Amino acid sequence: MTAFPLLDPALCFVILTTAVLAVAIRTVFAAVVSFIVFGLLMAIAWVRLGAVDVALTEAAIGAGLTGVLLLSTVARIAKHRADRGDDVPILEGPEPDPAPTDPLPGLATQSLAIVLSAAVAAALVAAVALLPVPAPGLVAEVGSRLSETGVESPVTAVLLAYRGYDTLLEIVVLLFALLGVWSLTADARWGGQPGLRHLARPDGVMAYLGRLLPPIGLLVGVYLFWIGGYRPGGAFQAGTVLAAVWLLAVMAGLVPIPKVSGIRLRLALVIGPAVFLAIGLAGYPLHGAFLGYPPAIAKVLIILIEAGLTISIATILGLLVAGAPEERPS
Amino acid sequence: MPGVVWGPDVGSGLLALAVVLPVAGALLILPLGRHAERVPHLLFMAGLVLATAIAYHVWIGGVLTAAIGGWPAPLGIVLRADGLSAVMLLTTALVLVPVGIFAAGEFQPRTADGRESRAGLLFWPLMMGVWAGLNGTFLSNDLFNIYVALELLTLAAVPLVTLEGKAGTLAAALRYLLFALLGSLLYMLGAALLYGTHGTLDLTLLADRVRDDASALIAAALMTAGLLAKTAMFPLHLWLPPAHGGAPAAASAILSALVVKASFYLVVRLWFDLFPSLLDDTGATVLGLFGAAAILSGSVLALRQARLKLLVAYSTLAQLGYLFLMFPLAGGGTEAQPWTAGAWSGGIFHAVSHAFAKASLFLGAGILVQGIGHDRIADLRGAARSLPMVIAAFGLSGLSLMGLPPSGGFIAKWLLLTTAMASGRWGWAVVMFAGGLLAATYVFRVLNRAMATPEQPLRLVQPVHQSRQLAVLFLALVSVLLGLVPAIPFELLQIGGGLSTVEGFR
Amino acid sequence: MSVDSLFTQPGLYGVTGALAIGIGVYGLIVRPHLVRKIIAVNMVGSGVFLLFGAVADRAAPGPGGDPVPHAMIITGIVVALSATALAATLTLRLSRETGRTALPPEPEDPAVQDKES
Amino acid sequence: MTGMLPLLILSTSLVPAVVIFFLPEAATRVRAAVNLIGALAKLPLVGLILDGVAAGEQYELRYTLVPGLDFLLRIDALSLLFLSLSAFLWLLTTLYALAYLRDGANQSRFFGFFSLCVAATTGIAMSGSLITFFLFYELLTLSTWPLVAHRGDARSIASGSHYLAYTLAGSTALLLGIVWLEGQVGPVEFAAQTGIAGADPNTLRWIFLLMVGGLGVKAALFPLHSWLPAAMVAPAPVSALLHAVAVVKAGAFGIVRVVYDVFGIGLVTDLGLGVPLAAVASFTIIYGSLRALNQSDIKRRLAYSTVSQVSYIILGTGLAGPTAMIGGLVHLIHQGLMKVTLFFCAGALAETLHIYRIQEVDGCGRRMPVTMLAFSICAVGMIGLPPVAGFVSKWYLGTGAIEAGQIWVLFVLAGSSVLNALYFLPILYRTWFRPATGTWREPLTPLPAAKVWGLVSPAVATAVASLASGLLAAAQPFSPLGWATLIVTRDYGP
Repeated sequence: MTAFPLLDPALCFVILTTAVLAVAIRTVFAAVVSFIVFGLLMAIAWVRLGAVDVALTEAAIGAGLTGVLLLSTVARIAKHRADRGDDVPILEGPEPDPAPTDPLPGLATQSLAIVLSAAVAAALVAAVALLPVPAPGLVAEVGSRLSETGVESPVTAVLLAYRGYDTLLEIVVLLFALLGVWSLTADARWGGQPGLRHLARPDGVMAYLGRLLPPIGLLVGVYLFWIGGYRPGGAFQAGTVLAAVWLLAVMAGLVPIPKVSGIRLRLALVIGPAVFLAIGLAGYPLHGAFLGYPPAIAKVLIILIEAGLTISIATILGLLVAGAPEERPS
Repeated sequence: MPGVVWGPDVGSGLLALAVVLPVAGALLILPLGRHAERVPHLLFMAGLVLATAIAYHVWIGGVLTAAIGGWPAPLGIVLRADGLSAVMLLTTALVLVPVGIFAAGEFQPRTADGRESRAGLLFWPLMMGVWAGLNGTFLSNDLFNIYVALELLTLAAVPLVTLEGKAGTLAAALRYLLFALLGSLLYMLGAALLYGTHGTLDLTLLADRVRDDASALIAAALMTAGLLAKTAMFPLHLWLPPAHGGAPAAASAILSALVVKASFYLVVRLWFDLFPSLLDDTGATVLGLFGAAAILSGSVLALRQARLKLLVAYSTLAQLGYLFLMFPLAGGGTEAQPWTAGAWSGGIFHAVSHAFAKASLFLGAGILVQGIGHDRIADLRGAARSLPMVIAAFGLSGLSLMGLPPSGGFIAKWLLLTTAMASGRWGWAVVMFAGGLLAATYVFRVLNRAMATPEQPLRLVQPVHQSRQLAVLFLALVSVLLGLVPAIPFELLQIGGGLSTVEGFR
Repeated sequence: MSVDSLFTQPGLYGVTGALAIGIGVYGLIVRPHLVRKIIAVNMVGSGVFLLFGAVADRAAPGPGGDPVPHAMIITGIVVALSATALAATLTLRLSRETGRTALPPEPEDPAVQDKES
Repeated sequence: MTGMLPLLILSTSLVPAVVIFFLPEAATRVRAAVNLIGALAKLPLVGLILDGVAAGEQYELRYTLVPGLDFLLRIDALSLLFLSLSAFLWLLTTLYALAYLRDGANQSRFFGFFSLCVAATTGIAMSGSLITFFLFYELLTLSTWPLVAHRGDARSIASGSHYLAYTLAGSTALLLGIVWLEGQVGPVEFAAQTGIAGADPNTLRWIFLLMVGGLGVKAALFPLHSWLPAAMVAPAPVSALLHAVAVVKAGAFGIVRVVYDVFGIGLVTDLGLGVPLAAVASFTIIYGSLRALNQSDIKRRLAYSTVSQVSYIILGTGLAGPTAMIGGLVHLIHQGLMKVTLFFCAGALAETLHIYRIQEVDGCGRRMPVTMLAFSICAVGMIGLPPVAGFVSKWYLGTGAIEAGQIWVLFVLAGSSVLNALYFLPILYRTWFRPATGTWREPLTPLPAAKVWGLVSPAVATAVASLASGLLAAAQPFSPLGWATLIVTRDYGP
């Protein structure tokens, strides 16, 4: 079915190799890097499976943001260690696994783990083999009612119309992850700025990139947001790009990171879900159901929701990476 | 035609509001910040009214369904409320109101010097998140949507554990989070396999399409394993006590009373509504044995705790065990029993009365910590004198744990026991009796201390506001009342229940 | 059971997903370092999504595919990120407070009494 | 109205209990008033029903908890036997307790649980089904515990735990029996047995053993009795409650119900369970008396005496002939009246003169003549001498044994009477015929008159009642004997 009969097996092999590496490799830092590579390869796999939307999300969020988060975690742990006097270099340094304080599980646990994971994998392989052959799916249903949603991209239709309720809960989940991260602030620092500081020297590469990239990123973000209605793309991908741009600008020292107690920041956090909720409620009188869109204005409503979501997603993702406030409020 | 989406009546339109309300609450509280003081309580009250209204509509009109956005399944997501959902919804709302009143004494969005308080503010949206997750789980008829609701529940619940900023709770919270995440992923995996086989994730549609074959069994096993981990069912249970025992009292109450019940609820839904033909004797027995092991090990561990909050947390493990006895016992009644669905109703009843009793116990422990400065059981002498309402509530809630009348726990145990004896399944009855006696031992171990006269009169280190004590007593009284007026909740429960709730599995 | 179905394109990715899940479960149990546990959970997640995606691809092979699972997977990836962010922050805090980057082998009394910060 | 009366009677004890829990500690007068109003209101209600049941009226209140689990209050003649006893003694015990506990600590808690105990007893008496019985039986177990542990010192707490360990284990056995039975035949109501005889005889024997064993804990049947002597550390009003008004009586009453109304006399005889039950009761009678002999603490001696005396009721039940049944049932009342008097007096001795041991009573007959006269009347009655009530019980039991062809029971009765005499007569001798040796201590300040009245008059009242029950035994149907005869001839006659 493809011009590269060996491409898929090779890709799968590399994916699994990086997976094994991420688990088996000696240092935590290397494990994180392996995982990021694993994520990027997964994105390619998604393209191979014809799911470009998923591929974009996986690259931006699954590999990109997750990777940044994990890297910064490893770096900050190393910094704590260094602050305590355990002489560990910050980024490149091999954070040994286990660290001196961390116990390894016994042989019994290890063998149990092997048996268990092998059993799960085997059961799953069997389950895949058992799947019925004319495969059922909802392709036809999605297509047949696409016109009622006003959007052309089937994935966007699912995300914001057919299963918009999932997406509403999803953005709320994202918001609660941020609240969870914030809840780990020390009391004295509440109300201060999130932990990210600008690391760049004013004349360094970082600052240069920080000045160069934001306008481009902004453009890409807006494009992704707009294109979502027709082709792969949409609020989540756009939000991720905007968040990245914002973080870059912060790290370059171009814009200050806002305090967590700022009202504008709070409003930016809730605007997406709030608009979503409001339009959802408007569905009762307009279309007789929660989240019901009258076909005539469905497209407008969806764009409104996406606009709100993009703002909130960008803000939340950026702040998630920035972490809990570490500066005292002035 | 998407025009007709109000469903058969107004009741269906209310379903989505049960999730909208708490979500809107969280969205409101965040920007309001330190001005948000009264918002949560109003929302809790509104939630109680809403849950009552939904239960009422289920009561008079039977099962409610609502297709969100007017998109029917399998394309869209359908909300569905039967008797079981309504009871869970109502339980949640009724626990949240007193817990909210209790928590107001501890979590004030505004600090004494007028600034915004971290824990005081964040507690409230997190509660709203838990609430939305619970309601979302109870009402959704779509397996993937339930996954999202469960994740919302987890991500709102875990930060509650560490909210007081105590270092000791961090490891507990992480362990909780990892178990919960793995659990949801296993659940999701099962759902993916079901989609691949049947092309839908709607529970009602799936129930018609699922056949008794190996792939369904693999899916069911994965989902069950994931949900057991989230419910803290033996042998995946040890994450629970440190997390529930270390959280602030109001959070512990919600976690132990409600959050673990959400995944239990799903296990019930899966087996009774989706896979009834799939569970054979062996499977049901395995689930029952997990339950039995949880009852015995949880009770014994509870006995050995030195701190009250940990004792109460371990008792949760034991009490969750009873719920899983409904699987081997389902359908065990004989002609002689006039009650239908004895074991099933008994299990659910146990979950509900345990919710009230356990919330009361955790809040009571919180008051003890506040009032006498600690919760070491050995040093509780004189507590019955200084905080009589709290100790009385402890005793009343203890009734439900022990399964003694009058309490909801007794009715639950009665239903389970008669079913066990009617079908000649002695072993399960013996486990329940042993669990009851062990529970009596740990409950009275605490009461004995509290009743004893101290050498010096016990002085409160900090006064305890009357309203907080009343909240504790209220919850305890509800758990007792469930044993006196169980007829209405019992009948409500039966609405929309599948045949398997009455006849058991194949 | 049809073993042949494993050698189609979706079958191949389905098996890859299954194996990634197995590897993740193993890592989750065996690796004590919390960052590695987080990676392991994420790997299980990716495996689950890949398996789901492979399943979806069978319904409509080629570009496009079944959009419903795709939308769900996108949601799943965002949810996974949310959980990762929380777990990472908890790990960070644990490391700062206790110097540990692993969970104690047995769940213990959170010792809230003695270590109030 | 016939359904409301049982509820009203229940609430005369239940409402005061709830109200008292919420009264502040200092509200002494209000507390006393609430308590007494409840107790006083109960008597005319019981009288009304007594009259109605004598005339053949039915009183029933049914309320479905869940399908198949009915809360059922139904008053029959047997209920009333226990109900009127507990109502009458509640009033007197309350008066006594108010005097006894003046100035004590935790009074709201005490009187709240006290009333709750009586409410539970009332419920037990009126229960119309096994499950309703169990409900109140457990309420009784739990509400008695804080009373036993009331003082809060190490001994009280320990005896409270002792009490709980036994009674909760007993309840477990009872519940197992109930659940097993209802698992076989569905819900069981008293006096409406049809299906039970069809079940497997061996299963039924096991169920009987579990139920009687479970109930036997509270009835202090050997070897399940040891909690009762241990519980005498509790204040005297609590002892009165345990020994006469509520707890052991509830156990004995439960056994009567199980034999008469769950299994039925015929089935119990067919299964060969009656004689073994009588044998265990007989053994307990002798054993309790022997143990009482070598107790030097007055309350402990009385406690072992209860172990012995309560088994008379069970003996009469086990013998299953009509006359023996009458003897057993009437002893439920008689033992209650006499034993409560003895405990009232023992408490009065302890409060007034700090007398706890038998050696210390020398000559106190002259110091406290009224109290000791009451004590003596009831001690004589316990021995079984006419004209006090105890004689009537023993007479009926004896003739009933002959009627049932169990001659050996006569030896048990005779032996027990001799033993009773051996442990009661020395006390009476010391009281009346020994000179005061000054072992007791006069209180530094004389007790307030109200307290003295409160301690003495209830004892006098119950002593008079014991005497009257013996003298007026023939008065039909409202003497205890008359009522017991009514029960047996009307409801359980052949």
